[in-house]
Formats: sequence, C-alpha cells, structure tokens
Amino acid sequence: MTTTHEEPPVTATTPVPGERAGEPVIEMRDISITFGSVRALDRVSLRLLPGEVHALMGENGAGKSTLIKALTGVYSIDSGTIVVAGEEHAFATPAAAQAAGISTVYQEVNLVPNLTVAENMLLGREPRRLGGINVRGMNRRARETLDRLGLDIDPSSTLGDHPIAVQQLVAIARAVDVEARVLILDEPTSSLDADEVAKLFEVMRRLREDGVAIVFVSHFLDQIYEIADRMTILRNGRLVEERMVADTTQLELVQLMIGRELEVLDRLDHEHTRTSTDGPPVLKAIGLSRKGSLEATDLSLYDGEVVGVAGLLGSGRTELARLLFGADTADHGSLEIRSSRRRLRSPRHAIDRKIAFSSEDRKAEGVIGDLTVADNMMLALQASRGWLRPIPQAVRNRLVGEYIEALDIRPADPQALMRNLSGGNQQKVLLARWLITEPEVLILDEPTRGIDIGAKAQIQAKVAELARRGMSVVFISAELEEVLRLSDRVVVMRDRRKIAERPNDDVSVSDILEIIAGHGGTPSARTEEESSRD
Amino acid sequence: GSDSSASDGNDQIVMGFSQVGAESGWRTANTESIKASAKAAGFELKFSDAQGKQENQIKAIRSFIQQKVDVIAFSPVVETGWDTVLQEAKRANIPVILTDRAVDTEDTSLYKTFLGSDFVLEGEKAGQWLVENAADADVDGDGDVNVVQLEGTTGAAPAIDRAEGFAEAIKTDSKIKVSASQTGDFTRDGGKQVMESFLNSEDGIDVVFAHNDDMGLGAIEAIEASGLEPGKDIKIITVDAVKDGMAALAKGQINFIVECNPLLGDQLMDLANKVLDGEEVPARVVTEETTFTPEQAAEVLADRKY
Amino acid sequence: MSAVTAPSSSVWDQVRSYSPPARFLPVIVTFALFLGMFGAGGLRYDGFTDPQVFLSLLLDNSFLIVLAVGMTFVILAGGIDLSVGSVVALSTMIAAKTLALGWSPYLSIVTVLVVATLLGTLMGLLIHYFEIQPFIATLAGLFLARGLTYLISVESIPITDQTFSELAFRTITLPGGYYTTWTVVIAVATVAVAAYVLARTRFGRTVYAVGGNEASALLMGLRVAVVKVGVYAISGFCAGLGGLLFALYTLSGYSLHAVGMELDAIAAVVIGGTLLTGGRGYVLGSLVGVLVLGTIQTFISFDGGLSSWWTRIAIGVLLLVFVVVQRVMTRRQP
Amino acid sequence: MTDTLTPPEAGRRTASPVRGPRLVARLLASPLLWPVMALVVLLVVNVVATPSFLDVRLQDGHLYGNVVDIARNSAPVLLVALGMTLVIATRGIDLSVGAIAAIAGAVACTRIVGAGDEGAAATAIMACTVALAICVLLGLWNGFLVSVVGIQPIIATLVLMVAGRGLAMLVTDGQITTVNNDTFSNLASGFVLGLPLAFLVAVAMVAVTGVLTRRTALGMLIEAVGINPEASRLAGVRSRTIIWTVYVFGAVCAGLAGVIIAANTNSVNANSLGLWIELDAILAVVIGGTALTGGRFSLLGTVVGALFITTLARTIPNIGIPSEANYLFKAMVVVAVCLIQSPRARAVLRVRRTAPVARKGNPA
Ligand SMILES: Nc1ncnc2c1ncn2[C@@H]1O[C@H](COP(=O)(O)OP(=O)(O)OP(=O)(O)O)[C@@H](O)[C@H]1O
Ligand SMILES: Nc1ncnc2c1ncn2[C@@H]1O[C@H](COP(=O)(O)OP(=O)(O)OP(=O)(O)O)[C@@H](O)[C@H]1O
Ligand SMILES: [Mg+2]
Ligand SMILES: [Mg+2]
Repeated sequence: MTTTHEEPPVTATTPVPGERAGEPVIEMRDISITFGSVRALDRVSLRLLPGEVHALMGENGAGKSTLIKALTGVYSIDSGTIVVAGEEHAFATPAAAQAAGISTVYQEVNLVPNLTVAENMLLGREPRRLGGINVRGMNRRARETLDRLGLDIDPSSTLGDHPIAVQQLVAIARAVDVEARVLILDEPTSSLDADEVAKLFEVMRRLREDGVAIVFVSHFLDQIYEIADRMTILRNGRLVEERMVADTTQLELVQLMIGRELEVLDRLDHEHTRTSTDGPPVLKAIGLSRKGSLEATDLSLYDGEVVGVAGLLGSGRTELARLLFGADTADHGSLEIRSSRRRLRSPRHAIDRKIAFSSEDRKAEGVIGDLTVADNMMLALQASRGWLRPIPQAVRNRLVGEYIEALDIRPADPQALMRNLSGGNQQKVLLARWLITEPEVLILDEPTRGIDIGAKAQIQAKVAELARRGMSVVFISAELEEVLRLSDRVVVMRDRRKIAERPNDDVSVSDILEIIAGHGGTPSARTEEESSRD
Repeated sequence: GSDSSASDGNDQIVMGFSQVGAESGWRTANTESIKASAKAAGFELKFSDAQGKQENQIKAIRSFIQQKVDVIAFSPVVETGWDTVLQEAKRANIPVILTDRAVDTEDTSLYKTFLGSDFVLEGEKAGQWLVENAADADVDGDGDVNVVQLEGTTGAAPAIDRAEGFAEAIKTDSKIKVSASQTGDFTRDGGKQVMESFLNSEDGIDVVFAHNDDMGLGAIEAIEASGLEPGKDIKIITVDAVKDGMAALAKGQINFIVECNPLLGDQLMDLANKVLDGEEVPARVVTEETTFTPEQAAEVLADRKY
Repeated sequence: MSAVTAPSSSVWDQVRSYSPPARFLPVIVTFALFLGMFGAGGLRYDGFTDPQVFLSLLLDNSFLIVLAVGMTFVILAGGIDLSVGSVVALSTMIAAKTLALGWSPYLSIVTVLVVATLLGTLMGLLIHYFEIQPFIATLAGLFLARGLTYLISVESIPITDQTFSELAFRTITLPGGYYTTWTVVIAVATVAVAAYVLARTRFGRTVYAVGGNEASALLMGLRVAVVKVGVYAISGFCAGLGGLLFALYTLSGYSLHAVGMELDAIAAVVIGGTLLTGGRGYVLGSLVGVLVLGTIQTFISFDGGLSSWWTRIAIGVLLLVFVVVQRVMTRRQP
Repeated sequence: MTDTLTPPEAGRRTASPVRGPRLVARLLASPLLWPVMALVVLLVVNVVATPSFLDVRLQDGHLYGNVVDIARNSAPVLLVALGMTLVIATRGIDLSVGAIAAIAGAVACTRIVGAGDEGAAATAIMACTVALAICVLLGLWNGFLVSVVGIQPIIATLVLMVAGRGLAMLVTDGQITTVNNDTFSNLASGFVLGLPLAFLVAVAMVAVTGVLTRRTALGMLIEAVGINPEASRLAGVRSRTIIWTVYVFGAVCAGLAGVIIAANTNSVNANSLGLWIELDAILAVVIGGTALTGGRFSLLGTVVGALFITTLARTIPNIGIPSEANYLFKAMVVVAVCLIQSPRARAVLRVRRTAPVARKGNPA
C-alpha cells in the first residue's frame, strides 16, 4: 500500500564486470538529517560505483547507519538529493528500496525470531505454487543459498533458537539471495569469527565481479583493507573525505576518522603479568553444566586477574558466562565465591555478591531503549539498592557525568534516550552500568562488538586498569588478538566445553587456533550439531 | 449414560429454567421465588443463568432438550429470535412456558403459555397517575409539568416499553412534557449521575419518571445534594416496588410506584403442572400487579418479601 | 535426534521418542485438556458424551469460531480488536433491518459483509497510518458499531425472510440420527481457509513476521502496511460473517446482542495458545479454544444446580484450571 | 508537588528549570498539551450548550455545580486509572478492576449492615479496612498468576473479572444492599473545605503515588521492567516483586474506587458496580499519554484522562444527546482525541500547509 514507488526506477542494465569507473549506481548529495536537536547527518555525500566495495568509515555515532537508513527509505531526509542510476529518486520505504535492487543488512540483526530460517531469508519473495507458498521449494532454495555461503544451518529451524551470530549470517544470506545491484552491509562481521568472515568475503568478491556495488561498514580495519576498494569517511555526521583504500595508510585512516592523533594501543601489551594465583579464588566453578548448552566446566578466577575466553561461534562461551552470573541456572556443578559455596538463583544474587555481567546481545538483554542514558547507567546500582533508596541526584549526576566522560559517550547528554544512541555508544553505556556497581568480578561478553577502534582502545585500557585495581575480569571476545592482549590466562572452549587453559605468557593467535582445530573437526561441525538441536 | 437423571423412573418432574441473569435485585427475587416454589412443588429444577446473553439462553435450552427435561421455562432476554430452538423443543415434545417476557413469533404453538407482566402497561399506569395528578405535579406552578425521564439500559425491552406506555398516557395532557430523557442503565449510580446533570442543565424540573426504583433512589440522592426535597420540590414516579423503593415511597421521597412483581414461582409451577397434565391453559397469564401511593406503601411495607 | 533417524531404532522407539515441535505444544496441550474435560464431563453427567453434545457445541458456537478466526489474525500481527462484539450486533441489525425493508437476502448479506469489512479497514488505517494504539482505535470501533446499531433501531427486529429461516432451520443429518447445521459448515470452512492463508500465503507469513517484530519486518521490506490494515479488515469481515451466523442463530437483529463477545473471542484465541504479544499461534488452536469455552458452559448447564453467582465463579475457576494447567505443561523444561 | 508528577518527557528532558519563552516552548512540547486541549474543548462545548455549565455556587458550606460534580464523579475512574497506569507501565493490563471494585463495595456494605452499630463511624472505617484488605489479597492473586505462574496478564485477570463479580454477588447474596452510615456516605458525598472528599481522596492517592514513584526509584524500575523485562532481570531488577506490587496497588485502587461508588449511592449492586470501569480506566490512561505497550508512564496524564472521561459522561446528558446516540458520540470523541494526540496525524495535517514532513519513526 505504501510502496507507491515500487517500480524500479533503475534503467541501466547490469554493467560490464570489472568496469569500475562507470556512472555511479547511487549518488547521495548533501544529505542532512536532524533528530530533534541532534544533527545526525550534515550535508553528507556518497558515491557508489558498480562493481566496487565501498567502505563507510567513522567512529561510533559518526552517522554511518543513519546514512544507510536515509538511502534505503527508513528515514526521510531533511534536505539533499539521492540520485539512483542517473535519476533523482528517494525511496519511501525499505520495501521500495528493495524493489529497486538495493539489498540491505542493517546494523542490529533485523529479522523475525518467530519464523524459520528459510522464511526469514525468503519472506516477501518465496517460491509459490498454485498461489500458495511452496514450503519445500523455499527450504530447498534457502539451503542452496546457505550452502553457497558455506553455512550448515537447518532452514526449517526457528531463527530465534539460534545464537546471535547465526542470526547475523542468516540476515546476510537473505541479503545476498536477491539479485541486487546494490548490497549494503552495516557491520555484518561484528559477531562473526574469522572463518565466517572469510566466507562472507568470498561471496562479496564474487558479487563484486558480477558488478554489484557493495557498501560495507566495519570497525575492523584489517577487514577494510582486505576487501574494500574505496571508502567514505564520516566524522560527527559530516563528510571528511572520500579515498581509495590503497592510497591510505591505516594510521592516516584512523586519524581521519577520529580527527586527532591516535593513542597507541601497544602500551597495553604485556603489562599483565600479575598472576597471583595464590590465595583463594574469588570465583570458582566446579563442574558447572547445563543440558544442551554447556558441559561440565571448571574455572577459577583470582583477584586482579583477567581471564580471556576464546572459542568459535556457539562454543559455549556465552553460556558459561550466564551460568557464572546466575542468568541461567546450572543443572549440575557448583559455584564458590571466596571459598564459600553459593547457589546463584538469579542475576540479583550474583550482583549482591559483586558479580557483574554485560551480555553480548545488547539489544535484547541490555538496552532499555525508552529510558535515558542516565537511567540506563544507574539501573543496576539502583536495582541492588532497592527502590526505596534512590540514589541522590547529586551522586547520580556525578557518576553519570564521570562515565560519560571516561568512556567518551556521545552525545554526552545524560538525558538522551538510549534508543537514539548509535550501537557503539549504547555498548559503552552498558559497560558504565556495570562499572558503577563496583563489582569484584566483571564478566564481559563481547564488550567491544560494534565499537570503533578508538573506543575499543578505551575499553581495553579501562579493563586493564580495573584489573590493576584488583577487579577480576572474564573477557569473552571473538577477536583473539584482543583476548590475548588483555588476559592473564586464556581459556579455550569448543563444542560447549573447556578444552584448554593456558597462562598467557607466550600464547599467540595461531596457538589458540591450533588448540581449537587440533581438537578435530571443522567449525561447521558445530553448526550442524546446533541445527539439529531443535 | 442412557438412564438420564432427567427422565428416569421416579416421577419427579424435571423443569429446565433459563434465567436472564442476576442483573438486579428484582431478578434475584424472581430467581429465589422460582427455586423455592419448585422445591415446594416437588420439581427438580435445572437452573441456568444466561448472564444477560441470548446465545447463552439458547445454548441452555438446547442442553435442556439434550437432557430430556419434562418442561422448559425461561425468561427471554429479548423477544425475538427463539423460533429455531423452540422448534427443537417442540420436536422433542417438551412443553415450553415463558415467564416475565413474551417472545415475538408467528408460530404460537411453540410455547404453551406466557406468564408475566406488561411493561407497556406499567408505563401507562405511571403516565395515568401523572395525568390525574397533573395539578399537584406542577411543582413550580408555571402551568407546565416538566418531566425528566431516567431510562433503563438503551435497547432493553422494559426501558423501551415503559417509555412507550408513559409517552402514550401523557399524550392526553398537553401540559405534561418530557423535557429530557437519558439512560441511567437501571442503576442507582447511573440514576444519580444523570439526575445531577439534569439538575444543572434543566430549569424547573417538576417530575422525575425513573424506569426502575434504583434509578429513582439515585435521583433522590442527587436531588437532596442539590438542596431540594425529593417528593416535594420534585415529584418522583418509579416502577418495580422493591423494598428500598417502597421504604422511600413510605417516607414520601417517592410519590408513586408501579409494581412489577417478581414472585412468579408459584404461578409458574402451577402452570407447569397443568401443562404436563394436558389441561388447557390460557395463552397469556398476566401477573397480578398493583400500584402504590405513599399511604399504601406504609401499610404493606412490613410484609414485603423483597 | 540422530538416534531417532538411525536405522537400528525400531518404529516403536521412533514413536516413543517423537516429540512434536515446541511451537505446536500449546495447541496440543489445549486439545488434550479439551478432551480431558469432555471425558470428565462424561463421567460426571449422564448424556454428556452423546456425540450430539459435541455437535451442539459447534452449532452453538459457530459465530464465536468465526470471530476467533479473525481475532487470531489480529493478535498474531500484534494487535487486538475489541470491536468484534459490537460489529456482530451491527451485522445482525443491518441484516434484520434490510430484510424487513424487503431487500433481497443476498444483497443484505453482501451489505453486512461490506460494512463490517469497511469498519475493520477503517480501524486498521487509523492504527497503521495514524499510529493510534489498537486497543483504543478498536474501542472507538466498539462504540461506533454499537452506536450505529442503536441508530438503526433500539428495538429487536425479527428476521422472517424465507432464505434466512430456511438456512437457519435446515439441518444436515449425519449417520446415527445426529444433526448439524450449515452454520457449522461455514464456520469450519472459515477455519480451514484461515489456516491455509496463515500457513501458506505470503500475506499469512507476513502476519507472523509483523507480529514477531514489526520494525524488522519493515526493514526486511515486507508489506507491513498491507498486513496491518489487512488483519483488521479480515477481523471486520469475520465479525460480519460471525454476525450473519449469529443472525441465523437468533433470527433477529438486536442492539444488545453480543455484548462483551470480544472478550470471549480474545479468551478463546489466547487459550488456544496464541501469544498476545503476537507472532506465535495457530487458528486451529483458536478453534479448540472456542470449544473449551463452550464446554465450560455445557458443564454448567448440565450441572443445573448453580445459582447465578456460582455460575460465574465456576466459569472463572474452570478457566483458571485451564490456563494454569496449560501454562505448566508448556513451560520449558529446565 | 507538580514537579514530581510531571510526565516523563517533559520532566526529565529538561533538568534545569526554564523560564520565560522557553517555558512556553516547553509547554507546547509537553505531551500533556493535547489531552488538556481536548478537555478544554469539551468544556467549551458544554458551555456553549449550557452557558451556566461552569457556574459554581456555595451551598450549605460547600461548593455545588457541574464542575464540582465532575470532580467528585471522577474519583472512581481516577483511582482505577491510577492503578492501571502502573500495571500498564509494566506491560500488563488488569481487566479485573471492575470486579474487584464490586467485591470491595460488597464487603464494605455487608460489613456495615452486619455490624452491631450500623451508623457508627468506627463501623464504616472497619468495614472499609476489611474491604481494602481483601483487595490486597485479590491483587496478590493477580500478581501471582502473572509474575509467578507466568500467565499473560489479560487472561490472568480475566479469571478474576469473570469470577470476581460472582464472588461479590455471593457476598451480597445477589441483593442490593443498602446501608445507613453517614461516615460511609460522606466518603462519596461529603465535602472538606468546600471540596468533595472523594476527589480529595483520589488526588491524595495520586500525590502519594507520584511521590512513591518519582521521588524514589520505583518509577524508573517499573518503566525498565515494562520496556525490556529481560534486560531488567539481568540488571538485577526484582521484576517479579515489582509486577506483584503493581497488581496489588491496582487492586487497592480499584477497591477504594468500589467503596466510593458504593458510598455514592449508599448501596451496593454487585452486578453493576464498576461495570466496564476497566475500559474507562484504560481509556483514561491512554488519553493521558501512557502507551499500552508498557514503559514510560505519566500520572498527570492519567489525571487529565480521567477528568476527560468524566466530563464526557457529563456532556452527554448536558447537551441532550439522546441515549441512542451516546455511543456514536463517544466514538467520535475518542477518535478525535486520539487523532490530535497522534504526531503522525498532526504531521499529515501540516503537510497540507507546508512542505513534506520528514518521517522519523523509531529505527528498529
Ligand atoms: N532515531 C534517532 N533519534 C535521535 N538520534 C538518533 C537516532 N538515530 C541515530 N541518532 C543519532 O545519530 C547519530 C548517528 O548515529 P548512527 O547510528 O548513524 O551512528 P553509526 O555511525 O552507525 O555508529 P555505530 O558505529 O556506533 O553504529 C548518533 O549521535 C545517534 O545518537
Ligand atoms: N537458550 C538456549 N536454548 C538452547 N540452546 C542454547 C541456548 N543458548 C545457547 N544455546 C546453545 O548452546 C551452545 C553454546 O552457545 P553460546 O551462546 O554459549 O556460545 P558462544 O561461544 O558464546 O557463541 P557466540 O559466539 O554466538 O556468542 C550453542 O550451541 C547454542 O546453540
Ligand atoms: Mg551504526
Ligand atoms: Mg556468545
């Protein structure tokens, strides 16, 4: 009904493969968008050529996602023009953009959890027979696309039963399934491991060969350099520059993005050699397990120690963290906190015992979208004090102000609604929520997912600092470099159990990969097991 | 289960009775009366409450037929729409008696008799009294009798019929005019709130005609709150004659009540026995109902059962 | 799972270890409870297990079944429709009035369906394009439809039209002397069509998608507007059809018909295992939900000894037992 | 006081007090603007129909007039809507409030009638206390079903909605119970300082609730649970206790409303007391700007909403709308109010006058 612009306005036919310098498929000129008082985009322009991978770069909140949404009809623009294949045109709805051959994976996984994987991939363009949906045909076609991406996911399983990473892969599969002339990927790799990223890149290269124009957003510079041809750099909602990737050094790029000199991350390296494993552990798990998600696992955590947890998708890292926090209850095994046995029946018990947990799924399990940044930050502390003892306004203002500054949260407005923050900034607010409770044990599940390089350094530095001050940290991340850089000890997980534990004196990324691989099987064995779970 | 409790060897007569609901004191008195009389007459009563819904009544009657009761009695929620299920009863040879309210059908063989009051007549009685006492009722003496009407639930048969009967009766006197009419939903709260509003928006109200006692009692409270004296400064006519209403009538706060008698139990059992014995019964049995003035009310108040 | 498909396992093992997909569980549980209740009724009251009792259950609730079907669409899409009861009343009234005016019965039927569908569409437009909360928009619809009914006539109007009465009276005799009516056939057909639409058409699947996550559905480029307006149109249509069945059932039009019937419809849908938050549930569940509500009533009229208030309390208690048992049985195994 | 009650958007977005032209801007941006406008328009309609509509006179030491009646009659809806606001904020809904009101009224009246000294003030106080205590139990019951058993609120409270009225009739034996107790009667009809007591009670409840939710952290926690239950749980919020609390609170408010309704006519009719008051209450909550999807709530909005509903009820007889057209009128008004409140509708209207307006829904 709304899709009044359903006719694809694109007139050009598929360009010759390899032809780079042709006419832009899409040209956005001087786009501005204002949300209330926030100027999210200020006269930004973007040129997209056929057969290129175009990286959109910028810090958290720079306006990347907003620019994408402006292009695809999610937001309507305040001013500026969008030219599609030579004709001025703006899409009224995402459906219209899709009909015109623009296929998009938005930043947060945006699928429907209650439908099957196949339906999520093909909804809106299912194969039909006799007027009805051909379910078998749909599953077959989904399976083919998944195979093409090297994914072994059961198309008839319910999407919501899969971990975030798989959902992200399905979203990508949905986008590449269509014959699109433009493919937009907003941080598709944030929750993928190296293997999956490689597969994705393979597909992207193939599409590029076919002349598809790809917009790619990622905070991993290595990925940018691996796949992207050209890039547009945004800062604070403004266009900084358009560049060829090959002509720009990483350092240059970072400086363009953040607009100043980058503080060196290397200072962090190997500062972490205080493994005071004498004395009782602050937290000790003995044979902790849960049917279907984690097999018996031991783990000890000492004061001031950072334990990194490495592993592939679905290896059970998240489940371990949730059990340590009492978010799920264990079937077997026990927990000792400072040598006394405890049963954690709910997150609340854990918080009372000074344990904190920042979930990997920030949208569903972290963000309280309609509350302010300040409320979101104070929530855990306030909850543990009980409602009758409100935190005095002055203390509140001070804490919120401190953390906004310490974590460089933007916009630096405590009264901004949480849902209006960019993904990376939301993550920082959630980190602040837990730091404010001054925990002794901090469990971080993918705290740097979707965070820009500057912010990542800030968070890493913060973790190191907290450990220095005696806090114990469990650090889970898909990025092995990061795990290794931070942790004193590394725990490797696979197939829902711990397979190795190493002090981090001289462990390298390849060591860990070897441990994971040495245990036999390929990562795809995991997905199969998983898809047969339901 | 073939030896149904409803039609087994012992001679106890089984009556299925479908009541409208328990929406008013009048209705519960009616129910009580029927239950007590059934017991006294040695009937086994299958009682079903329809909660004011016709579909529930139809379901209940159908279930009575399936249980093979001896006689079905019911107070229809609404006049229309009974043909199908009554056909079924007829096919099953179960006689049907209507109480309280007639049904609208061309096929009068569908039921044996109808026992109940005549709502239009009640309205007429109220109107007639007003016509007869028009001079008294013109409280402010401006020559016009200004009536406000508190209607029952919009669409409910008693509300429609009482309004109709009343309007018919007061036609004979051109001085009497209904200046405002609004539903008070048969409740005291509704009556009070509507009356409050009338008192603020209408000038020179002489008479209140309330479709039941409860709304009248609500109106009394509103009138008192406005600093007037109910029964004197504003005359009040109601229908029903429940105990609270009679008490107010005896006190002179209400001026006239048209009775609507809920105690139909004995008459109903009597009719049922006759019908089952194959005796001829009149197609229409009107309940004996009277009207009350304050004096009469004071006399009978002590022995009112409800 | 792999053990199940392994060739060595016997058929019996397969049967024994078969567990239905979790998403069907609520419907299955509801159905099991319904059977259990019927069994309990059979033990408690004579004549309860007579197949005709079950047939009457369908017959007496055909209009509610149709309403519940429409409501299922709306609830699956994450909305709610409070107007259906009033639309039923309006439909009976339009049918009765037009027939009394001497219209052709077919014209009258078409008029009813068109008006009801239009009303539904109107509410859908308000909800989607003006972002008025469904509860409120349909509450306004409730007032509007009831108000229109009063405008046509406050008094009840009997339906004497030949076609209508014939349809109402004509029974379909089944083997064994049992009978049912055409209204039941219509209701069951509605369920079948709805089940097909929801399971096998693009529209139906989009209904689930919108109920699962509307914002995502929009970003996925699905036709959210069509679905959101569409479900209310369907619900309106079903209310109109339900109204016609009700008019056949009572052969009259009346302004106080079907007061509060929307709650029955909602209750039936939810008892049938559909989540009020949208996205999960089946029409078949709603059908069983209606039957459960009907059985509760049959229970009570077979009992025949409850006074008015005990009737209400008993309905409440049975409803409670039902939802608690259902809830406990569908709770995820820890 | 007012500050505590300011609706979330207005109250929190601007931390520092604003003056002068910014105050005007703030008022214009306030979500309360449109409900208040609707109320004003309704009053204007009434004044046009009856010029004396707003007249208030002093009589027997208290105020008398339409406006006073509206204030007094709004008390029950206001109370029920108050409880409903918090329930809705947690993503719930309570259909049983009407039945609970009936039970409370029934218990209070039968206790008074059954007491040794029917007219004594102590009797009335005791009776109301017992009634409210029973409401606490009923609220605990609802809360138990929702938060512990995990039944969807609409069905969990439907159980009590159906059974509750039966219980109330059980208490009164299906009869209309009339009481003679001045203290009880004064609860609804009495005046304090010239103002209706019932209204003062309701306003006091609102004020207490305002302080409890906005001066403590309760409001924020309720909102958090309503917006994202899982995230709240992981942040350590005792959502179960909170949900339980709001249902108990809702039941107590409903009970108080029931007692006031009973006192208004010095009688209880278990069958009609508080019938459909849940719909009115929900309507009031929504008109006041609280979304049914849970989350942020506005108590002041609810007050305006409840006043609007009561004024609407008074408008119908005042401008002489025939009973048959009541519902049509209500439908029109509800749609009109919702339309002026809807930013989308206003945007569409503005489109006619100016350039196309950017559509900025919430992303995801
Ligand atoms: N709906 C909205 N309402 C108000 N402000 C918004 C809204 N959406 C985005 N913003 C603001 O616009 C700015 C740009 O956000 P955007 O999501 O585009 O950033 P981004 O570059 O994608 O960042 P990230 O890397 O963290 O995802 C941010 O300051 C954000 O707070
Ligand atoms: N709620 C759940 N119900 C059933 N199975 C689950 C659930 N949550 C996780 N699992 C399964 O448990 C296993 C461990 O998952 P977990 O999320 O802990 O892995 P992970 O290593 O953290 O992966 P990721 O990179 O996705 O975060 C997976 O196979 C997953 O499918
Ligand atoms: Mg982004
Ligand atoms: Mg994980």
